[in-house]
Amino acid sequence: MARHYRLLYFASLRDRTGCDGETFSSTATQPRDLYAQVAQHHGITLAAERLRVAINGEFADWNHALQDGDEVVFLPPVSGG
Amino acid sequence: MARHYRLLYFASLRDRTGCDGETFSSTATQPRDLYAQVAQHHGITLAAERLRVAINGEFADWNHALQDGDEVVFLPPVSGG
Amino acid sequence: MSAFRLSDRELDMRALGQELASPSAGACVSFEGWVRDRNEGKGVLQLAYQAYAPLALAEGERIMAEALAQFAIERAVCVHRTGELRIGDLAVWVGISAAHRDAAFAACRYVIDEIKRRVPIWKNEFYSDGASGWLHPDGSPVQS
Amino acid sequence: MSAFRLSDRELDMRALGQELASPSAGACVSFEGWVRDRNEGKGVLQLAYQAYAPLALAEGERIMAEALAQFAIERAVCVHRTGELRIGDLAVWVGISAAHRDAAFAACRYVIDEIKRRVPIWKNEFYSDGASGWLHPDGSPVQS
Repeated sequence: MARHYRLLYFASLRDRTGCDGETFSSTATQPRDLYAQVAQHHGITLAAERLRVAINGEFADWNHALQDGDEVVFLPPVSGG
Repeated sequence: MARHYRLLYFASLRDRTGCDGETFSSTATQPRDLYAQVAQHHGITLAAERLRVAINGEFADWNHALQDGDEVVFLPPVSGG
Repeated sequence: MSAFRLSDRELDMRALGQELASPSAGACVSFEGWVRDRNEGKGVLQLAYQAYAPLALAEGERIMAEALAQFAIERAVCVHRTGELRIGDLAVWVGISAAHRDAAFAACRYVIDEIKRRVPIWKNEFYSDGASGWLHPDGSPVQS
Repeated sequence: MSAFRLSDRELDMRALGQELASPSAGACVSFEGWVRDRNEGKGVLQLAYQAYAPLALAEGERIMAEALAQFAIERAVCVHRTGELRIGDLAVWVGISAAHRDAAFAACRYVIDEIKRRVPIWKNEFYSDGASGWLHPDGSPVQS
């Protein structure tokens, strides 16, 4: 059964998707599978190995068990400072 | 024949001698001998090895050949910063 | 006030510096990151920073706590700009006060290095040739 | 203006900071030496700096030239106070701007270390027990 995840996009992923955030329906239960679907949907070529993932405002593992309604953010390599 | 050197005192040497500077008559021709005389005259116990010497505003060797009228400064260990 | 903050307005270094004051501190080391007019050989006109604010604040605060735990320092403050900046603008400020300078230098370096490595903030440079691009930490462009 | 200066008045950090500005500089590291309220376990009320000015200026300027030659930096400024200072007063300020932070940190550290080691400036601390004393670079008292 599909779940609904809240996705936020930053930097190059925001440019690519054309949006700050969206609700994404998916059968994925881990960030790894969710990213594969999101990347395919939006034509993102950035490999997951280049990204980190955050769930509900904290860094998380790619095989973390997602819950319906989670806020999931795929973080491009940072460049602050 | 005695020469006249212009001596300036700083920090602990100024406290010990009780003056900022003085003209000192001496037969010494090198800072090493001059310091021995000055130390004896003023009761300074600080060893020459703890000091540096400056002549006419530049660091110099203890065996530099002094000229009549030179400004000679015996520099206690510095503590700026 | 939190030790790590984000700001969408010009930073007031005088006010920030006063947060570091301590009668037992003898050394203060500060780092300022300014917007440069070039990067990797390309002319830069301006840039913009985006932050994932909740996580940036949490991770930034962790870094400050690490610095306070690892080094003999008294106060530590870091503020990072967001939004659009021009050449010469202050993008990030780190200030550390300590009894002695060894710890102040080491902690200041630690904070800026970790901020650049771990905090979810992204820099978009706008070049004089009309292009723009998001950057990796090493200054090279991100291809998404 | 000379890169190394002595001042018998309160330092204006804002004006000093502006001397470091450069459109190609991305990093600025500054060191502030403040008067602490204690040293070697003794309470300090105030202190005074004496300098042998002609040699201090010449040696300070040599140190700044060494920093500019040895590190990839853009601007370097150092000002040291003379006269009487109170707790919390700024005694010495070093500011370095550079394209990148490695050089700025290294040069700032080099300058303050060499200033403290080589420049003929002496600190006299006045203690809360009524004593006072001239200090060695390691903070221990000088016996003359």
